[in-house]
Amino acid sequence: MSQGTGTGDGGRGPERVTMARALNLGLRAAMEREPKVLVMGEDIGALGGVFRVTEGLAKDFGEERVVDTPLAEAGIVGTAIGLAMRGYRPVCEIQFDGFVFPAYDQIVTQLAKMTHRSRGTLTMPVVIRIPYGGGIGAVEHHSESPEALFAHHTGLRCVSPSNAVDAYWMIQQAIASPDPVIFFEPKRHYWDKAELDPSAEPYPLHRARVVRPGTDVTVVAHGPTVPLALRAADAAAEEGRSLEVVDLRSISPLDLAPVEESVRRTGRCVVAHEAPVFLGLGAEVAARVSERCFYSLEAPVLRVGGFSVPYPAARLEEEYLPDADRLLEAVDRVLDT
Amino acid sequence: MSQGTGTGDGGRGPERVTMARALNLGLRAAMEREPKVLVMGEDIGALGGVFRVTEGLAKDFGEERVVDTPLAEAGIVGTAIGLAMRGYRPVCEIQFDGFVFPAYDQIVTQLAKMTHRSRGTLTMPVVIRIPYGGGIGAVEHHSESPEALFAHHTGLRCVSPSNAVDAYWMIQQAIASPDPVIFFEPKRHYWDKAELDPSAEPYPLHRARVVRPGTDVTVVAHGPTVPLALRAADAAAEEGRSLEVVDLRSISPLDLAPVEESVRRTGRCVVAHEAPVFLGLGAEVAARVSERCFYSLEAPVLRVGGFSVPYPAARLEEEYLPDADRLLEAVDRVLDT
Amino acid sequence: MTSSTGRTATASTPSAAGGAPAAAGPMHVVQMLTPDGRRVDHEEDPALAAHAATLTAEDLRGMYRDMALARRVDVEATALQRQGELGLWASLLGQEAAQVGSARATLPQDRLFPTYREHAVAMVRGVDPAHVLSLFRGVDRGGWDVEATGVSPYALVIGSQTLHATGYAMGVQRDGAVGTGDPARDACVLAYFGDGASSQGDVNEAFVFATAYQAPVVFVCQNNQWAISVPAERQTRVPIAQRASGFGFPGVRVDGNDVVACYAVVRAAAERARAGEGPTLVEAFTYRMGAHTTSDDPGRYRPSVEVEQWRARDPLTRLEAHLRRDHGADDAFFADVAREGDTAASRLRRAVLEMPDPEPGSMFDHAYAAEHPQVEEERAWYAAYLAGLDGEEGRTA
Amino acid sequence: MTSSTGRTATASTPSAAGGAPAAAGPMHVVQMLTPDGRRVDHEEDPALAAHAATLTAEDLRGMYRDMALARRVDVEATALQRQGELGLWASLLGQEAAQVGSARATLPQDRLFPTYREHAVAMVRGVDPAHVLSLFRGVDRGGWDVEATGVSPYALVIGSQTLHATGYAMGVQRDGAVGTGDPARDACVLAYFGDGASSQGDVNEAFVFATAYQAPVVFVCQNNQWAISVPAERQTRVPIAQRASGFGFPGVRVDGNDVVACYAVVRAAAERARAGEGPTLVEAFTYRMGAHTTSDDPGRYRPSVEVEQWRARDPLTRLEAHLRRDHGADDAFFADVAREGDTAASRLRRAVLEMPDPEPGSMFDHAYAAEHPQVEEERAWYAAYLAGLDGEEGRTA
Ligand SMILES: Cc1ncc(C[n+]2csc(CCOP(=O)(O)OP(=O)(O)O)c2C)c(N)n1
Ligand SMILES: Cc1ncc(C[n+]2csc(CCOP(=O)(O)OP(=O)(O)O)c2C)c(N)n1
Ligand SMILES: [Mg+2]
Ligand SMILES: [Mg+2]
Repeated sequence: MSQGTGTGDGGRGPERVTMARALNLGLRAAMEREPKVLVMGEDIGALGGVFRVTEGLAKDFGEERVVDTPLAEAGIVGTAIGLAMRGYRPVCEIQFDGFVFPAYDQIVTQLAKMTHRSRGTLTMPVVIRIPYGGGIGAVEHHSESPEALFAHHTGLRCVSPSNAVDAYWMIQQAIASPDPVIFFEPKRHYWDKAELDPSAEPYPLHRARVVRPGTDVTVVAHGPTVPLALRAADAAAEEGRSLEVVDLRSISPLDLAPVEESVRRTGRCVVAHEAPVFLGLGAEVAARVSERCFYSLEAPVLRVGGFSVPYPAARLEEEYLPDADRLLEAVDRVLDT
Repeated sequence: MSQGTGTGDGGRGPERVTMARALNLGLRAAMEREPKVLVMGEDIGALGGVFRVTEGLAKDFGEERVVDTPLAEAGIVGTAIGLAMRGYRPVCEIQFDGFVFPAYDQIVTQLAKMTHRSRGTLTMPVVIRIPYGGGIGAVEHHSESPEALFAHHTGLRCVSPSNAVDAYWMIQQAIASPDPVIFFEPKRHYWDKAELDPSAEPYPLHRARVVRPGTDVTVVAHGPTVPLALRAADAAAEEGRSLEVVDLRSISPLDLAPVEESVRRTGRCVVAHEAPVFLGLGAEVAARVSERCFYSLEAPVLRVGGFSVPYPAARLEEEYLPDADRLLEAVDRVLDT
Repeated sequence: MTSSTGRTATASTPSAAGGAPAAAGPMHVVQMLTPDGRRVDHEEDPALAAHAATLTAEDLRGMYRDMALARRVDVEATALQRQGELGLWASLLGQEAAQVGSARATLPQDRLFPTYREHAVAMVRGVDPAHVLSLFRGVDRGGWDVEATGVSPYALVIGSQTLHATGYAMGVQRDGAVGTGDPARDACVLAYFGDGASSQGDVNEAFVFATAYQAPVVFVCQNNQWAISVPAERQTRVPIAQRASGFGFPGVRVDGNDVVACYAVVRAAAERARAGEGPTLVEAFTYRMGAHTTSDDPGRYRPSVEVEQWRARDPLTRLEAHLRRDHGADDAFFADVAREGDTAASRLRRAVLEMPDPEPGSMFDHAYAAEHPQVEEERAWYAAYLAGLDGEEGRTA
Repeated sequence: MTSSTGRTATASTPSAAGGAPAAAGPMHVVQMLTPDGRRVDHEEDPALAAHAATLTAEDLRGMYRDMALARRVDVEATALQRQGELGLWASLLGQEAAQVGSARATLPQDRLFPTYREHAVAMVRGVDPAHVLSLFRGVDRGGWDVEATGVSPYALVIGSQTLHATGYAMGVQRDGAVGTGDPARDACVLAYFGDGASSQGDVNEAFVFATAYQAPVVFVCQNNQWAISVPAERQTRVPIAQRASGFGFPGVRVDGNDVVACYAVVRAAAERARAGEGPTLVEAFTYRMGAHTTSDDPGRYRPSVEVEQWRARDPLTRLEAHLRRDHGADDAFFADVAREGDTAASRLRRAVLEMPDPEPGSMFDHAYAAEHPQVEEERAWYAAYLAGLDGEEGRTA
C-alpha cells in the first residue's frame, strides 16, 4: 500500500478539492484502512474511470484490489456478492446511471435480500457507485436519475452527496456499512470544489441536514438539486422570500425529521429532484409530509422534477431538468395559496 | 386457426369463468382477430403456462405463434422488441413477478424508449404479462408487487385487472395498444370467477372505476387489493361506515379523476396495495390527492401496504400483506381525525 | 453409452427453423459404471481413472448410503407436501449420483452454490434436511449454517448463483488459497445449475468472469433434460459441456447417473481449480425422474415412456449392482441402509411437524444487518397494532 | 497473417490467475488482401473465394469510395466536436473495411442493427451522415428513416441490439422470408457488436435464441481490441469467433482490415441465413485507431506503438495498393474520391451548423405512440409555464 499512513486521511490538511477528487481520497482512505476493500468496474484501472474517480488506485493498490472487469454489469454485481460472501467489501462502479439496469436483477433479488435470506449470517457490505443526473449534454442513458427504483426495495440503503465534503465522508461510511449501499454521485458536480478537512468529524450517513435556514418555504432536495435549491434561495432572498433548504443526503432510509420540523414552522414545502415526478422520491416525501404535517401545511406540498417523458436529447435537457425558475414558480404557488 | 368465428368472442354467450380462463379467452380472441399477435415465454406451450393461462393455445395456434422460449427473460423481451420492429405484436409471459428483473434492462432502456428514440416511427405493441402479488404461500420471488418500478418509467403503460371480466377486456385492449403495456395479473385471484359476457361493451383501458359507492371514506385499490377493499367495505358497512371503493385498473397513466371527485365528497382517503408502502404507488396517489384535494381533506391520506422488509417466508405472509383489518384500522384513523 | 446422448442426437428441429443443427457432433461421455453395474476403465484420461481408483469399497458404500438417504428424504418430503405440511417440494429423484458424486469430490474448505434441487449435495455436506424443508414449509429461506457446511443458501432466481460462486472464487484467489500446494488450504467453489439455466445471461457472464480471472470454480450443470416443460434442446442444440470451449475453458460431459464417474470428473476439475488452473464446466447428463416440483404435472408435456427408459438407468440400482457384484455388499447391507433411511425420514417428519411457526413480527428481523429507522418504526407500529387487535377476532374474519 | 492474431497470442495473464489460457490455440483468419494489397485466394472455402470473385473492379472502387467517404466524414465529425458543434463523437477510424465489407454484403430487404460506431454501415445503406450527427449534436436520437434504409437506431446500451436483431430475424422467419430461394424475398439480419459487448448476458442470450430457432441473423463482432480502456483479453482468452461453437453454430474470424475478406465472409453468412440455415458469428479482427470517443484519452491506457503497428495495416491503404496494382486505379481516381469526400464533408458541416434546435416542448412528442393524458397534462402545463416566463430573463439568470 503506497499511502503509508494508514490513518485514512493520508495526513492531509484542509484542501480545496473537487467532488471527483474527494471521492478518490475517500476510496483511498477506506482502502488503506481495510485491506478487504476492493474497487471493481469497467475502465476503473489504468483509465481511472471515465470520471477519473478511481484515478491512480490501480497503480497504488494493484490490480487484485482495483479490478478492471469484463463489460457486464450483472457480472460485476454478481461477483461482488460472491466476494462479499468471502469477506471482501467490494465497491462497484457503474459507468453511467443508464447502465445499471443489466445489474438490476442481481441488485434487487440478490444483493438486497441475501442478509434476510440467510437470517443475518451473510452480510453484504457492497457499495454500488452510480454517477447520476443530467446537465452534461450527454447522449442517451447518460443523464438519468434512477434512485426511486432502488429506494423502493428493502435491503438496500441509498444515499447521495451534494458536495465534495459529504462525498468524501459518505463514501467511507457507505463502505463501512454492513448493508449494501447504492451511492448516487451527481455527475454534473464532479468538478465543483469545496474545502475538505479530513480531520473533521463526519456527519452521520443517514441524516438529512438543513443547509440553509429560512422561514417561508421548506425546500427539500438531494444530490444535484441541492446546489440548485441554494441558487433559488439566493434569488428568492433578493425578492424578500426566505427559503429553508434541506439536503436529504440519505434517500433510504429517509430522514424526514428536519423536514417535518421545518414544515411545522414554514407551513409550506416544495420537493425537487431530477427524476420524473411520477413516482419519484418526491412522491414519498410529499405523501409523508402531507400526512405528518397535516395541520401545519398552509398549502399543498408541490413537487418539481423531470417530466413524464424519456430523458430528452441534449439540446432539450435544459427544458427537461428542473431549474431555479421552475423551483421558484412552485415556491410562488405555495406562497400564493 | 381453430376457433373459426374470428369475431373475438368465439360466439360465446355469458359464462361464469375464472380470471385465468378469461385471460385465455382474451388472448384467443386477440390471436384470432390479428395474426400478428404472438404469445411467448417459458413453459407457455405444451404446459399452458404454470397458471394455465395459455392452455391450449399452442395446439390451436401452432408453435410459430405460441413460442416456448429458452429460459432467459432478457432474451424473451429483447426478441419481442425485435419482433415488434418487424410488425408483430408479442405478448410475453413472465413466469412470476420476481423473475421479471433479468428483463428489466430491456424493458426500461429499450422497450420503453424505442418509440421516442425513433421519433415515433417504430412502435412497440408489446404486452408483458406478470402474475404478481402474494397470498399463495409460495417460496421466495413468487409473491411480489413490482408495479411502481415500471410505472416510474415513461414509455410504458401499466395496468392491472382485479376481476375476470376486466381481465378479459383489458388483455385485449393491452394487445391492441400501440404502446408497451405491463400487464399485472393478481395471481391469487386467478381462480376467482365472474360472469363474462363477451358481447358487452368494454370499459376504457386506462380508466379507474368506482366499484362500490360510499360516503365516508374513499378507498383506492388496484389488482388484489380491490377484493380486499370490497370485503373491508362490507365489514365497515356493518359498523355503519360507508366506504367508496375505487379500482384504479390503470397504474400508468393513473386516472385519479374518480378518486378526486370522491375525496371531494368524503374528505378522507386510504390507499391500499401489496407492494411496500415506501415509494409504492400509494405515494403517488397520496401526493396527488393531497395536492389536488387539499381543501377537501379532513384527514391525511393514509397508505396501507407491505412493510419495508423483503417479502417474508410463506408462514409470515399473512402478517406482511395488508388485510381487511389493517385497512379498517386506517379507515378508523382517518375517521377519528 | 449411446443411450445418454440419444436425446440430443434425435433433437427435433423447431419448425420455424431451417437447417440442421450446426457443429452438433457427438461428444464423449465419461462413464465408469455401466447401467448394469460393471466397472469400466476410462482410458482417455488417466487422471480420471486414478481418481476413481482411490474409491475404496467403504467409499462406494458410503456413496450408496448418501444416495439412498437422499432419495428416502426426498420421498418423505414429497409425502409431507401432499399432506399439506410443505408448501412445495422440488424432487431430486434420478439426480442422486450427480449430486453425491460431485459433493463427495469437495473438501471441507470448498464452497458450494446450489439451486433449489441440490438436497443430496446439502446432505453430503452435513446440512440437516430439516433445515432444507423449513424453506419449503415456508418457515424461513433455509436454516442451515452456511459457514459450517460450506453450502450457500438455495438460489431460486435461475442462474444468479453462478456469479456469486465466481465472485467467491475470486475471493479465494485473493486470500491466496489456490495453487499453494497445501491440501488443507487450497480451495475451490462448485456452482450448480440446470440445463435451462444455461440460457441465462448470468450464467454466461459467470463463464466470462471465471475465465477472465482463471477463478477456481467448477461449474456443475445437471442436465436433467427438462426445464419444467421445456426440453434441453430448446436451450441448446449441442452438449452443454461444449459451451465452455467457446469461452476458452474445458468442458466435460459425464454420465450423471454414474456416481463414480461424477466423482472422478468433478474431483479432477476441483483439483485443477484448487491448483490455480482455472474453471471447468462439468455437464452431468442425467434425467429428472419426477415432476419439476409438486406443483407440476409432467403428463402434460412429456411421454411416460421416456421416464420408463430412464428408470433402467437408475443411479441407485446401478451402484447397488456394482456393490453386489464387486464389493460383496449383501442384502443385509441394503436392508441396513433402508432402515437408516426410514429412521432419517421419520426423524425428518417429526422435525417438520414440530417446526414452530415464525414469531409474529420476526419478518422485521434481518431486513438489514445494521439498525434501520424505518424498519424499526414499522416494527413498532406493527407491534402496537397487534396489541390493539389483541383478543379481537378480526373484523372481517 | 500472424499479425492480426498477435495480440491474442501474447495476451498477458491477469495476476490473480493461475494457469495458462485453456484451449486457446490459434484460429484461422480469413484474409484475401495482404496488408500490401496483394490479392490472395482463400482455398479452404471455395464459396468464400467465389463471393470474392464476384467483386468487379467497379465494386472494389465503390468500396474504396465508401471507406474513404466514411473516413472523411469521421474526420469532419471529430473536427465539429472539437469546435463544440457536437457533444460527442465516436470515431470509426480503422474499422472502415469491416463496416463497408459487411454492409455491402447485405440486400435491400435485410435489416441491420448497429451500435454507436457503425457510421460507414449507415452510409453504405443510404443514411445521410447528417442524420447520424444529429444524435451526437444532441438534437435527437438519430434522424434517419429506419424502414427506408434498413438501419435500426443506434444502440447505446451495450449488447441490447443483438436480441432485437434476433427477434427481428424470428419475424423474418414467420413472414416466410427465408429459404424460399427467391433472392428478392429471402432476408437476413446483421447484428453488430464489439469485443467488449461479447461479455454481456444479452449477447449470449441472443446466441441462445438465434440457435434455438435457427434465426436468419449474422452476428458481426468488430473486435477492435479495446472496450474503452479494457483490452479484449479481459473479455476472452480465445478468439471471439470461437464463442459460436459453444452455442452450436459456426464462427469465422476474418481480417477486419481486409474489405474483400469481410465482404466474402459476411456474404456467405448472410446467404446461409437467408437460406434458412441459421446464424453465423463473424469476428472481424480489427483495431480502433482513435480514441473510444472524443471524451476519451487513450494515452492513459495503451502504448502508441501499438497504434503505429496497426497503421501499417490501414484498410484504406491496403485497398488503394490493391486497386493501383491490379485494377489500374490512378492518382486521378484517388483525387476524385478525395474531392468527393471534401464536398461531402463541407455539405455535412453546413447541415450540422444549420440544424435547428428542437422546438421547445418537443420533448413531449413521441413519448408514447397513442395519446397519454399525463404527458398531455404536463405538455400543457409546460406551455403555460413558458408563456408565463415570456420575455422574462429567468430570475436566477
Ligand atoms: C430467472 C428465473 N426465471 C424463471 C424461473 C422459474 N423457474 C423455476 S425452475 C425453472 C426451470 C429450471 O430448469 P433447469 O435450469 O433445467 O433446472 P431444473 O429445474 O431442471 O433442475 C423455471 C423456469 C426462475 N426461478 N428464475
Ligand atoms: C450496458 C453498458 N455498459 C456500459 C456502457 C459504457 N460503454 C460505452 S462503450 C463501452 C465499451 C464498448 O466496447 P466494445 O463493445 O468493444 O465496442 P467499441 O466501443 O470498441 O466499438 C462502454 C463500457 C454502455 N454503453 N452500456
Ligand atoms: Mg433441468
Ligand atoms: Mg471494442
